[in-house]
Amino acid sequence: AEKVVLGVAIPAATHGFTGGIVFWANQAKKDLEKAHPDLQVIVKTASGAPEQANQLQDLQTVNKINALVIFPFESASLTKPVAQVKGKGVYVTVVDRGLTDTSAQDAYISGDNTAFGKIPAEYLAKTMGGKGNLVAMRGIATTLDNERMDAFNSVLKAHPDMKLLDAKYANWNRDDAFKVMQDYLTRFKQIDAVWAADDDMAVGVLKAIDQAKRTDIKIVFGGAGAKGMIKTLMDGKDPRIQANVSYSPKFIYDAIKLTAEARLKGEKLPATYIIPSVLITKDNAAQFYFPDSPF
Amino acid sequence: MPQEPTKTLPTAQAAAPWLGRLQGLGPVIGLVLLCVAGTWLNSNFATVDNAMNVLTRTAFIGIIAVGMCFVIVSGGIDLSVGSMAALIAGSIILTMNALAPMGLSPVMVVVIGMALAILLGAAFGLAHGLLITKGHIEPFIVTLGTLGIYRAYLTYFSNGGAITLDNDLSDVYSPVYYASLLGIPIPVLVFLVVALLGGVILNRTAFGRYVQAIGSNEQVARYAAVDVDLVKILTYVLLGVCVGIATLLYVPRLGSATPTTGLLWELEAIAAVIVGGTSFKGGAGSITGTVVGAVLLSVISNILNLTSIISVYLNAAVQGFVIVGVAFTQRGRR
Amino acid sequence: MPQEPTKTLPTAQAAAPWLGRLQGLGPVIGLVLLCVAGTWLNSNFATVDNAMNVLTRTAFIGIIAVGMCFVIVSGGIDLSVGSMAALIAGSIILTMNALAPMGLSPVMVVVIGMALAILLGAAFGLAHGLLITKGHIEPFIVTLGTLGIYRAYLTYFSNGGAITLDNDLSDVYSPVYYASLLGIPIPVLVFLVVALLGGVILNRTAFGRYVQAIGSNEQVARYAAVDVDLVKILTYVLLGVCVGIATLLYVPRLGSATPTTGLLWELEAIAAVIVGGTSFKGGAGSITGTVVGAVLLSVISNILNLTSIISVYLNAAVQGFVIVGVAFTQRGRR
Amino acid sequence: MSVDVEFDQVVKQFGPVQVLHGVSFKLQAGRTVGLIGENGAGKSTLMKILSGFESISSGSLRINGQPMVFASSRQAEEQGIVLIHQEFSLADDLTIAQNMFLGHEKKRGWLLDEASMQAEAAQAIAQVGLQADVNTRVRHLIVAEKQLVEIARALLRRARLLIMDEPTATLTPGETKRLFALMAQLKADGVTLVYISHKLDEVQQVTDEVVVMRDGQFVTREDTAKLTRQQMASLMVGRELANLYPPKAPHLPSAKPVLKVTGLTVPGWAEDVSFEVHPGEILGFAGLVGAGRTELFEGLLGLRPRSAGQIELQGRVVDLRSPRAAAQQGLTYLSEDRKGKGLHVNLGLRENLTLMTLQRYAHPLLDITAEKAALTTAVDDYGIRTGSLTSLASALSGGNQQKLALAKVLHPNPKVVVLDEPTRGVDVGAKSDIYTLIQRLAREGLAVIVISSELLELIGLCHRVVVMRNGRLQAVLEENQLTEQELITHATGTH
Ligand SMILES: Nc1ncnc2c1ncn2[C@@H]1O[C@H](COP(=O)(O)OP(=O)(O)OP(=O)(O)O)[C@@H](O)[C@H]1O
Ligand SMILES: Nc1ncnc2c1ncn2[C@@H]1O[C@H](COP(=O)(O)OP(=O)(O)OP(=O)(O)O)[C@@H](O)[C@H]1O
Ligand SMILES: [Mg+2]
Ligand SMILES: [Mg+2]
Repeated sequence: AEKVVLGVAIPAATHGFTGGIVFWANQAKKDLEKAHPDLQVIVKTASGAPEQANQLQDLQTVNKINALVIFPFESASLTKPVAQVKGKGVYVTVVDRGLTDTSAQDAYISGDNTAFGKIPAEYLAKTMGGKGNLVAMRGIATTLDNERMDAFNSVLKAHPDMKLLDAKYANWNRDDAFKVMQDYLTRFKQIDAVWAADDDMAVGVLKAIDQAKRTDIKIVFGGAGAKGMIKTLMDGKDPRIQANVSYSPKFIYDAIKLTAEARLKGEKLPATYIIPSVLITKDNAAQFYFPDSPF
Repeated sequence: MPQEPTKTLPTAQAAAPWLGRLQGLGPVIGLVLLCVAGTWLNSNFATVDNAMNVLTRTAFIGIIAVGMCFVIVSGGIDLSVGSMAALIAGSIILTMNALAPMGLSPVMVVVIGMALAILLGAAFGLAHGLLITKGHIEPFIVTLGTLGIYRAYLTYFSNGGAITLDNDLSDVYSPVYYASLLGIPIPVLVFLVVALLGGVILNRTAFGRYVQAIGSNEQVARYAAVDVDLVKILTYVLLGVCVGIATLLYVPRLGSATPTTGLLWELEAIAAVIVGGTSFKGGAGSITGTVVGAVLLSVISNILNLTSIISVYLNAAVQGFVIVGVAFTQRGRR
Repeated sequence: MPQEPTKTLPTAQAAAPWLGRLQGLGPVIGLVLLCVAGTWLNSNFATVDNAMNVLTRTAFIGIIAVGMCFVIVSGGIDLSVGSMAALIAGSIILTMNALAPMGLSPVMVVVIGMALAILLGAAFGLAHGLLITKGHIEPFIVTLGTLGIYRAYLTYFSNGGAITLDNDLSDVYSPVYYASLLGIPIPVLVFLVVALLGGVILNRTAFGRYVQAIGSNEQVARYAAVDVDLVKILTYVLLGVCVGIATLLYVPRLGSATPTTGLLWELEAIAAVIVGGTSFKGGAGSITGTVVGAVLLSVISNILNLTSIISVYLNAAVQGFVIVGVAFTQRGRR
Repeated sequence: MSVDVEFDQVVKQFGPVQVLHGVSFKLQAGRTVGLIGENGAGKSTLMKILSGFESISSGSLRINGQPMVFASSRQAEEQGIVLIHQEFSLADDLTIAQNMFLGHEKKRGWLLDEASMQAEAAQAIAQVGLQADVNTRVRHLIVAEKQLVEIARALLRRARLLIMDEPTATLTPGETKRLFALMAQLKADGVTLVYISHKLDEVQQVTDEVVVMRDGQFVTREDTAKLTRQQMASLMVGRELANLYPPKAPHLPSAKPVLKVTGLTVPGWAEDVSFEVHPGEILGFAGLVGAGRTELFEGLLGLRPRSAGQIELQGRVVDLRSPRAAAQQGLTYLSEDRKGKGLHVNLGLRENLTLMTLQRYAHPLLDITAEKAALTTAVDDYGIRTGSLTSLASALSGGNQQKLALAKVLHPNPKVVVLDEPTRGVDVGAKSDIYTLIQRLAREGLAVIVISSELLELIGLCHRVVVMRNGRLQAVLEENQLTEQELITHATGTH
């Protein structure tokens, strides 16, 4: 078969989740290149949309890739650059953040951002009996963050007694989450649960609550299933950590593997493949625990 | 005192420019070395396609850096250019999208959008200039403030997500970025023109001379009948216009503006200027150096993209080492 | 000609310090106004708890800003402090984790970690100082380079994820951040001590005097037989030590270092110094102003967190307006 | 305890430019030596080498018979050698006291002993006759005050060899007299003094012997008593000098005033000052340090706020808000503060020369060739000695910088020019050239206002002299009234 040169374009490791992405991409490169001598995998990380567009160009013109797996930094911004690459005959698999024009891709593999917002909201509604005070953390202003927030809000609409007191940006960053939570605690005397929306942010939230010695918060719901949080959940070490929602960066590994193996055989992938986000609780936590991953 | 003029004159004249030229070559030498390394690491580096790719993507930062060079030479600084670019991009996309259904031809709409980009840039620059000169506020503070303001308004307009150009407009607009003239991509041509103009303005016009005089010693310039405030304001307007031009080239590339558009461009633009041999303290600077600096910075990341010898985590470290290394080759310039 | 001296001199002299003091009050007035606004917007603002929260979280940036003040007054700049803090945090956590199983008492391990933080800070500062003075490279370039280098190495060490302190060490270490002495949190106390020391060093020691002289006119300082290179190196070392101290207070807070640790701290620290009334050009500066500047910046975001009157998207805009506004109250200082 | 110095074949090169070509002579301990020579002769350079501010390229320096190489000024100071710089070396952001002790701070333990430094500084500035608070920032001082601070600072160092490079260039007779008294006292204490000046009368008055330098070479030494001023001048210049002051241009009283100032008040500095100047007239301004002459004109130019007054230029009432507006109306101003306000020392000669007239060279691109031609002409006209036409202004000697500054403000062909201390630090030969030039320009119809602390210069040059005291106009003296006595008594208010 024809030699496959597979480019992988992903965001640079700036927080836990993207750290995991980079880890799993490199892991895939290692495993797959060993298994398939006809395969070359080239991993590129970008710290912004324009940089990622540059990398696509470089992968195409210079590295002469014939397959691409891209985790777009931004959906809208990368649609055109990806379309350009596809136009040159490269097989394109888009991961996680869908392009605004689906004709620019051959296959789409993604996590489920709607579920990422919906599952926590439903879980909180259920365990809190449909009422109580909530605060939420937001990530960095992006379409993805909006999708999650909208999904969360839409569930809350059905539960008028669940009050979302405020939702501020904490940039998927532990420190910012710590500060925002401190100020929430100053401001709101009764908080029943926190939707931290990301396990990195959950770390900061927990520390802030501990510091204030507040006992009113019964649940802190993170997200994405970082290994530290999963471990805590498995061991039942923190009563506030009762559940999580899966959104494993490992899907980049799967996407690379699926694409590489399909291309080596000259096959195509199904147009869309959604890796479902599921609720993680103590019972199924072990399934989501990857001690070797940095995330 | 004509009787005994300057006997050392010939030697001095011969030597000084030569020495100056050698030192000015610091970044050029750095760039050449990098290109050699690039070719050695990946034979595809030295292709026309790759060169054009690199130059095209340098165009944005490069054009902004040309404007930044004026501001820095005059003794100022502008931290807001990245946010300004983002806000301009957002604003013109919104405007074009709003105009599209009003019966204007798409070409007309795009032209209006492009003109608006330049106008907005000039207006923002004017605001900076006025706050700095008439408001007597440090440029660092003014532009640190507007950095936050511009980006916040973009985030607000985009509701935290992306502002995307309508598809048919996008098709009309996209040649501005993707087309070539005589084999040279439009952004590269524009970059070239801006750099040439910048060089001429800085070195061959009264305004450029005033900019240098002000950066060298503002007080002396004032006593020498230079309208210091006006010249300073104009440097910021000029930079704003450059940001506008860069943005109008940028929009057709990605067709959207998001809260992360233009993030850290200010650092890249300032770095291009300083790596190009202009002093952070103002007074003297070179547009050629700035252009070389901008190209050098994108060549570094281009080479990193072309090779995989180094852990992806360490990309930034390689860039850091190269920047310091290049600076070292031209050390002790002042 | 002693018989009739200069009649205007006394007035001029009497006026100057008084005026100077009034202008120096700019940031203080800004801070007071903000606090009034804060109290009015949310009654919880003016509580001891909230004040302590704000001061504690200001401590990191504040401590770094004190060191940054020296560097800026001497005419330099350091863009790398945020990355440096991150790398120091990562390094000491890795070291402590490695030492823990070797039979040392946890307290001992933590003490070693803390000492290492300061040592590393000093070493990084020394490297900057040497590159700048002996290598004759612009501070902007040196620290732009190391900014990338430090953060890249942290990312490399952490594999892009988090480096987390062992749990039992964390328990031993955490009082350094969370404990209080006489009702005042340790970080606030340390901040106070650092600021006081900084003030004394800048205004009451020969070193501080040299720092000001160099920033005001390097050539003059050199003529006055000041060891300019040594003093400059020491300012960077001092800043490095401040970063080390800030980091050793920071680590017990979350017990981890990630690639986002310390992101943009450099901008915040520089902004604190400049908002506090120190000139970006060097020569003169105030530690009190710097402290007020740092507190002011965190009060702004504290108030924004305590209220919801403004769209979250516009937070940065509010900060921008307040920064420019405060600067306006103290305009024309030089 | 005094210091004995011997220069042996001292050579100094700045890059390719050699400025000292093997200078050899001895300075005897305990004597006061006048060091004279044209601008750019190498006086300052030689003295910077002696005091450790510049390195020696080749040759040697012996102190009390011992060969010495100073790596820094501190090492020279350890030998008791102290230099008062021709160009100020004060940090603007520091106070008088802080500057005076910079690098030599007094400490109590780790901390600075501010109180005792301030006390000593206050004493030292009182000694030189400066009445100011030692906590004033140097930024707020006028040039003469800065000069006094420089002198006072040197006194604090307890020098055994004190070199003064043009210490009186900006001082008025009063301060100068006081300085001479101080020098006499130092000499009596056994201090060796080197006195560099272009004011030959002063050299004659205070020195025991004179050393002449020309073109980086030692020319001769002679007992001062054996030389007339005329001879000194000829030795310096290497040719016979005609009268220093050329004949005055004929005064045209009939012409309408080109500048008429009525009731000008610059708050805090000058009050209700009225005067006028006619085309072809040279109008002097005399006064003591602090009389407010500089500030009056800075107010006139809009550099300081004016509270009252009317300005008429060429018959039209104008509102000058900046030097730019003034230049457009045909009025230019040469500042007394060469480094701070007069010249861009970090820019080239050409850029400096044409800065005020760039419009003339912009079509719209600057005609660099024409600029170069203008520089060549100016270098000839004003006798600017430079190693290279492409060098920076900072590479010029003090006097040559002054000539360049002068050339710059005259380059726009103004109708009225205000020259504040125009010959500060300029050698006699060049001075006479400048005077000739001023007379020529006056003959061509230029109105010249000369602010000067050198009374003889005002007398030799001007048609009329305005005397100011404490910010007020004290008297206007006509040509036939111009004597030193008359000027001094009006300036001090003892008329
Ligand atoms: N840093 C420098 N670089 C190049 N040339 C210099 C430098 N400093 C001085 N020169 C040159 O050295 C020569 C001697 O200068 P110096 O200052 O010693 O003259 P001077 O005798 O003190 O003159 P003046 O009476 O005008 O003060 C001048 O021609 C000057 O241009
Ligand atoms: N910025 C300032 N702050 C305080 N006092 C000042 C300032 N500038 C000048 N002065 C004082 O104002 C007075 C007038 O100074 P001015 O420079 O006008 O004198 P002058 O007549 O020009 O003297 P010179 O002969 O030195 O030119 C002096 O007493 C001086 O000390
Ligand atoms: Mg001299
Ligand atoms: Mg004066």
